[in-house]
Amino acid sequence: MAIHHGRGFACINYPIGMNLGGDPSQALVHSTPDGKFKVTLSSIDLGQGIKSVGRQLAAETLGVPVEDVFVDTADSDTGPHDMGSFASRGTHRMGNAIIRAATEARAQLLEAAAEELEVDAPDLVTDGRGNIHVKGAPSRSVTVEATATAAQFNQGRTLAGRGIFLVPLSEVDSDTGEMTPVSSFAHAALIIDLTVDDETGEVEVQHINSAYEVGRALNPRLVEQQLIGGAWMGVSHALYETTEPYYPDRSHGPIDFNHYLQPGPGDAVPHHISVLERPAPDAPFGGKGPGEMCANPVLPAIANAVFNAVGVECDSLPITPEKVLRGIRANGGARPQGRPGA
Amino acid sequence: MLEVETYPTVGEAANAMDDQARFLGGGTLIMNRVNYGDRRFNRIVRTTDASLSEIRAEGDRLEVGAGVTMASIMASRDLEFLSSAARAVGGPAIRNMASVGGNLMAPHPYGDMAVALLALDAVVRMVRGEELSLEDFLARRNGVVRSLLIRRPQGDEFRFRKVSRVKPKGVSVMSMAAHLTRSAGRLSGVRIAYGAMAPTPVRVRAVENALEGVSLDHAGIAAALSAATEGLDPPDDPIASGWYRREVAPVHLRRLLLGEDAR
Amino acid sequence: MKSPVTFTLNGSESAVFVDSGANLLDVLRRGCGDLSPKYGCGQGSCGACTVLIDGEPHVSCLVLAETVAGRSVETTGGLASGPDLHPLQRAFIDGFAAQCGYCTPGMLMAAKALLDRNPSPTRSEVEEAISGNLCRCTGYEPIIDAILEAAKQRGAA
Amino acid sequence: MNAEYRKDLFADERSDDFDVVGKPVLRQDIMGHVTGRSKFYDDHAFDGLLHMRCVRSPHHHARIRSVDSSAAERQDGVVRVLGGRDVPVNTNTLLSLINFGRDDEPLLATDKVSYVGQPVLAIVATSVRAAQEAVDAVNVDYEELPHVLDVEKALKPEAPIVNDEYPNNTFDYFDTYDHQKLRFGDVETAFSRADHIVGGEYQMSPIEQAPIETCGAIAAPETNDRITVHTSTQALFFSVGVTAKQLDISSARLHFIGGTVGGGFGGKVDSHHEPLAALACLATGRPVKYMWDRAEEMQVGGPRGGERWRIKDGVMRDGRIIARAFTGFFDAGAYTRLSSYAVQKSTGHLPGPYSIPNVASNVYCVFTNRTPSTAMRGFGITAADFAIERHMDKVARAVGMDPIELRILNAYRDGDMKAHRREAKNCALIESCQAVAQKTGWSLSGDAARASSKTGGGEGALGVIPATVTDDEGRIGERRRSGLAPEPFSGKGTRGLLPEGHSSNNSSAFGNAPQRKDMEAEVERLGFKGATGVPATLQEPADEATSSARPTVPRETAQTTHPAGARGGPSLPAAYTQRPASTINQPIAQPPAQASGTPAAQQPVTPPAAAETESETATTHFQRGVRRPGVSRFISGSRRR
Repeated sequence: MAIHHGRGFACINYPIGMNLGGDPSQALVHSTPDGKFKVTLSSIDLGQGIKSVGRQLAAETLGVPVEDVFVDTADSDTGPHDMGSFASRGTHRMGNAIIRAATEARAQLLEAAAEELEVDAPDLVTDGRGNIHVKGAPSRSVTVEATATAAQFNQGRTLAGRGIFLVPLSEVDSDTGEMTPVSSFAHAALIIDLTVDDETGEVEVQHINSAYEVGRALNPRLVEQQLIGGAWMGVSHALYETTEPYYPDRSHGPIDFNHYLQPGPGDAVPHHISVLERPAPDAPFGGKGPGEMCANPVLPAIANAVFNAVGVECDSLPITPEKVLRGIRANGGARPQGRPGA
Repeated sequence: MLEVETYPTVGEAANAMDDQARFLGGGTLIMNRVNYGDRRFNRIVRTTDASLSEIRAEGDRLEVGAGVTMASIMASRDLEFLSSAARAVGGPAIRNMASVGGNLMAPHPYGDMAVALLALDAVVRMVRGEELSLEDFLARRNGVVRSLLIRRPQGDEFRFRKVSRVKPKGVSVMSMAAHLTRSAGRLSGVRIAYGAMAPTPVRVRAVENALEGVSLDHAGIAAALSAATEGLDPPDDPIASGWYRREVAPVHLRRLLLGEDAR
Repeated sequence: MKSPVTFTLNGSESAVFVDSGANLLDVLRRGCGDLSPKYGCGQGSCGACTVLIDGEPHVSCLVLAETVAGRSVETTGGLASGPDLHPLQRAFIDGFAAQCGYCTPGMLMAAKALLDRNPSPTRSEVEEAISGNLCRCTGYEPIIDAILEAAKQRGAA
Repeated sequence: MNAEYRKDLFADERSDDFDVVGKPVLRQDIMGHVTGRSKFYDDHAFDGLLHMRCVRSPHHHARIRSVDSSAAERQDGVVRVLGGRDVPVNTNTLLSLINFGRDDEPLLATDKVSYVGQPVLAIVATSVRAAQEAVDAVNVDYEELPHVLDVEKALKPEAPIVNDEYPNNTFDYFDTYDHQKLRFGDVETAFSRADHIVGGEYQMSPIEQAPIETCGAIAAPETNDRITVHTSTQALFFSVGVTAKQLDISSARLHFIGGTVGGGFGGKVDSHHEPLAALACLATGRPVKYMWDRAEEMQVGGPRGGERWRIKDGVMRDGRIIARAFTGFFDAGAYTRLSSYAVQKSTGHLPGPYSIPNVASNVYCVFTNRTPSTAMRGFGITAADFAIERHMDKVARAVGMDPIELRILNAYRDGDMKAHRREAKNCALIESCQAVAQKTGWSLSGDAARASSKTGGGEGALGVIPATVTDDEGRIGERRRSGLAPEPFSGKGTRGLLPEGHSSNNSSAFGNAPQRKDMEAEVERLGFKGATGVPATLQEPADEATSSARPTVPRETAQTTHPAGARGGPSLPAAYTQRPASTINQPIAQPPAQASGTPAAQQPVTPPAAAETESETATTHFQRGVRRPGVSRFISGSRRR
C-alpha cells in the first residue's frame, strides 16, 4: 500500500494578557552610585525569558547599555506585586510597568545630568552607550556613571522609578457575553506538510511553514525560541500526548515519560518561520507575547493535512495512528484529496 | 528500611536471595522501584563478580554474562548481530546500565533484547549451572541467571525490528525478531518472536509453522501474515490498544520478513 | 544504616556517608552539595540527572550510590575548567540552546560523552546521543545545532 | 537558528531604530543554565530537612468513613501526620483571590474524595522512604460512591453529584445560568437563510504540562518568626495569598522566593505545595520539602482539561459565514480551580478571528470525577481554535473554496465589531495568511492576495452591534429537572431582543494612564509611526519594499479626544496618553468624527536601514546573516524568491 503526502493550513489569533484584565504588574528601577541599574520585579522566569526581555526594555527606556542593567525577581520581600507568569502577559503587562518605572528613573537621570552640564533636561539625549549629551552637541556630554555619582554624593538625588500597569477588570454580561477581553491580539498562520502510512496510520510531519505576527520581536532569538519550541509542542499535542489515552475512561493513564509520548530529537521538524510585526498601540514598543499561542495553529493544521492526505476527518485529539487507521478502514481505503493551493 | 548486601561471587549472592530481596543488575528496573517506595522488597542483593560481565566463546556458541550491558553488546564484534536489538533498549545512559539478565525480567512493554534472544533460541544458564530454554525461563522468570548461551546466526538470517512512535528512541508499540534458517532454498525451522504483544516476549508458533518450507517472497509468506497474531491477545496500554497492535502486526511482520525499509 | 563511599567527583576526591538504597543523584545533591544534576522523574526516562561515570553517561537517579565507590563521576558543575567554559557551554550560550535550563546540565553531559568519543558526529548521531534527554521548552533543534556547532569549534580549535 | 523577518509588512506603522529592543541580546540567565548554577527552588540546602508524602484516594468517588493513621505515626522517621482538620482554612478555590467562584476544594480531603489521587493525609518524615512506608501503614475506610467521567453524562439528571458546592455538576455563572452565554445577532434566522449548514463535533483529551521540573516547595523557619518558602510557582504573590488564607496567618510572616522555574506551561499556578509545606513547617518547626514525583505530576497534577466542542455554521454560496453557533464543554474535573475562568476566556475568543454577523454560544464548566484541570499553554483557547480551524476546512469543502481564501474572505479587519461587542483593531490575520501562502507557493486569487486588515473593516453591518435575540434558558437546576439540551436556543425559554448598538459593559480595553507625568514615555521613543490608511499590500520581502505612502486621513476611532496640550506629531496611541472616553456607549452607527489632531505630514516610507546599526554592546550573531542555503535544515535562504 502507500505513503500519502498531505498539506494542511490553519490560522489563529490569541489574546495577550489575562483575559478580563484586572491583572496588575509593578516594577521598580533604581541606579547604583556608579550608574548601573537594577530592575526589581516579582515575575517568574519559566524559561520564556521575562528576565532577559525586562532587562532590554529597561535599558532601551533608560537609554543605557544593556550590560549595565540587571533584573532581580521573585523575592516577596523586595519585589513589588505582579500577578504572575501566565496568559502570555509577562511581556505586555510587566513590560509596560518596566517602561513606566524606567521612564521615571530616566527623568531624574536627565535632571541630574542637566544640573552637571548646566542645561535644561529637555535638551539632553542619551546615546545608549553610557553617555548623556546636549542634543546636536555631542561634545557637551557627561557619562551616566558620573551623573549617578554626582546625583548620589553631590546632588542628593535618587535615580529611581516605579511603574504599574493595570488593564481595568472587565465585567462579563450574563445574557450577551459582552466583555473586554484584553487589549491586543497576536496572529499566526501555518502550513503543515506531512505523510500518512495508510497501512499503519502513522503520521510523520515533514515540514512546517509559519507566519507569526508578534507586534514587535523585542528579542528575535527569544521569539524564535518560543516559536520553534511552541510548534514542537503543537506537534506533540496533535499526534502524541494525553494523560488519558482512552478518555473519558481513566484507565492506562501514563505515569512516566516513556508512556507519555512526545516527539523526540529524531522527530525535530524543519520549521521555517516568517515573523511579522504590527506593533500593538498599548504594548511595550508594540511587542505582544508569543509564548502561549505558537502551539495553537499546529493542531488543526495537522488534522487538516491528514484529511488532505487520506480523507480521514480527525476531530479528536491526539490523532493517533489507530484513529487514522480506523478512518481509512471506514472509508474503504485512503482517499487522497489532492494538493491544495496548487 | 532498605538493606543492601554485596557479595564477591554471584553464587553467594544467589544464596542470599529470598522473596523479600531483589537482585540488582544494572539498576534500571530495581532502582526505579526503590525510588517509588515499592514495599514488596526490603533487601537489595548485588555482586561484584566480574565473570558476569564477560563474553566468551564456548564451542560453537557464545556465553554472554548476565551482567553484560547493552552498550557492551554494541561494542562487541562477536555480538554484532545483536547490536540493533541492543540499540533499541533506552538511550545511551540506559544502555550503559541495562544488563542482558535484567532485560529478561523487564515488564511489558520492555524486553526487546529478550525478544531477539528468543528468536535465536538462546539457552539460559542459571547461577548453579542448570540450563533451560529462554522460552521456559520466561514462563517462570525467577532465580538468578549466570549467563546466556547464544548460537551466532549465519549471514542475514537474523532480523530485528522495533516499532515505536518516538524517534530515535521510544517505547515499543511492538518489537519483532526472526531467525530465518533455510534448507534447499526454502525456509525451514524458522523462529519468530514478538515483544509487547503478550505479558512477556513470546515465540509465535502459528507464524513459524506457516513459514515452514515456503520461499521468502510475497506469495510464500501470505499464510504467515494472516496468522500473524493467532493465539495472541495483545494488551491495551498508553502506547497503543490491543486492537491496533493486532491490526498492524501483519504489516510489520511483512516488512521484517521482506526487509522493506521501515519508513 | 549509613555506609561510607569514596569516589572522584569532577576530578577531586570525595567521601560521603550514604543511606542504604540511596541513589547517586540524591547523594550528589544532598551529600556532596553538587546541585547541577537535577531530579526530573526518578525513573531514568528524562535524563535531567545524567552524569558521567568513568566517562560514560548514566542516569544517576537509577545508580545505587555505593556502586560508584572508587570510580570517577563527572557532572556539569565540573564541565568548565576554572573560568574557561567548555566549547559545549559556549555553543549553548551563543546558540540560545536553553530556555528554562532545567534539562541543560543533563544535555551537556550526554553531549560531552558523545564528543569525547566522536569529535565530528553527524546530525543523527547527535539525535541518538541526546535521545535519553527530554526537553519540554526548545523543541530540541537549537540543542542539536549547538552540539554540532561545538563539535565544529573543537575540530577547529 | 534564524527566521525571516518580514520588516516590509506594517513598516508604515513601525520605526525600528533602537539600541537594545529588537536585538538578539544573550539571555541574562544563560550562564547559570550552562554551568548548572541556576538556582531552582530545590537548589537550596537545609540541615534537618523533612520530607512529605501524601495518602491518596484509590477511588474516583468515595465517602471517607474513617482514617486510622496510628500505626503510621509510630513508624520510625515519621515526625507528623497532617489531615484536613489541621488546616485552618481547608476549603478554598484559587480564584477566590479575585473573588470569582465559591470555595469548593479541600487542601486535604476530610468527608469525601472526588478523584483518584486526591490527597487525604500528608505525612512528614525524616526521609522520603520513611514517609512512603508510613503512607502504606495508613488505613482509610472508604465507602465507594457512583462516579461520572463524561462531561455530557454529568449534565444528565441521574448523574451523581461530584462537587457538593455545585450540585448540578456545572459552575454557576452570575448565580443565574449553568453556562456562559454569548449572544450576537440572530443565529436562528440566519441559519434559515443560509445556503449551506455545516456541523461538526471536536474532542480534546486532557494533556499534562509535563515540565521537566515537577511542582514543589520547601518551607523553612526563618528569623523574626517568619517562614521562607522556596517555590516553583508561576505566580509568586498568588501563592503567598493562597498560603496566607489557608494557614490563616498574616502574609507578612511569609517570605516567598522563586523566579527560576524548570518549565511551567500553566502547571504551576495551583499553589498546592506552598500551603502544605508551610503548614508542616509550622507544625514541626523544621524545614519541610514537598515535591511531586513524576507519577504524581502526570496523574495528580492538574492537566489541561478535556474539552468537547460542537459547531454549526450557516454559510452562503460565496463563502460568507453568516451564522455560527457553539456548544462547549470544559471538563473541570472534581473542582473549579481555573476552569470557570477558562470558559469565559474561551467565550471572549469566539467565533475565532472572523467577522460573523450572527453568533451564539453556550459554554459549560462541567464537574466530573477526575483530576481537577488547571491552566496550560493556550489556556481556554487551544481546543476552541482546533475546533474552529478544523471546521473552517469543512466549510471550505462545502462551498468548494480554497481553504486560505475562505479565511481571508471572512477574516476580521480593523474596525469590525467582534461578537463580544468590542471593535477589532491592530489586526494582522490576513497578512499572516498571505505571508505563509506566498512562501510555500500556495496560490491565492487576486482578491485574497490584495486583501488587507486595514481596508474594508467596519463597513456597513460589520461595524455595528446588531440587534440581538437573547434567551433565559439553562437557569441553575433547570437542566437536572428537565434534561434541557445544551445547545443555544434549544428550549422554549422566553426570547428577548436587544436593539442594535446595545452595550452594557463599557470597561476600557486600555491600560490605566501612568500615575505621574514623568512615568509617561515620549511616544517618539516607543517605535510607533502614525497609522496610515495605506494598505500594506504584500510586497516582496524587505529588500525592495517601498510602499507608496499616499497621505489619507488616518481612521481614528470615534470620539478619541486629545487632552489639552497633546503634542502634535504622529497620531498618538491612545493607551499612552489619555484615558479615552468610552467609545462604546454611543451607538457606533454614527460616522467616525474627524480626529481633532492633524497627522504629521506623511514622509515617504523608506525601507528601514538595511543593516541594523552595529551596536558593539550586544553580541551580534544576528548579523552573521542567514546560514547558506542547504547547510542546515533550518534555512530560510532557499525560500527567498
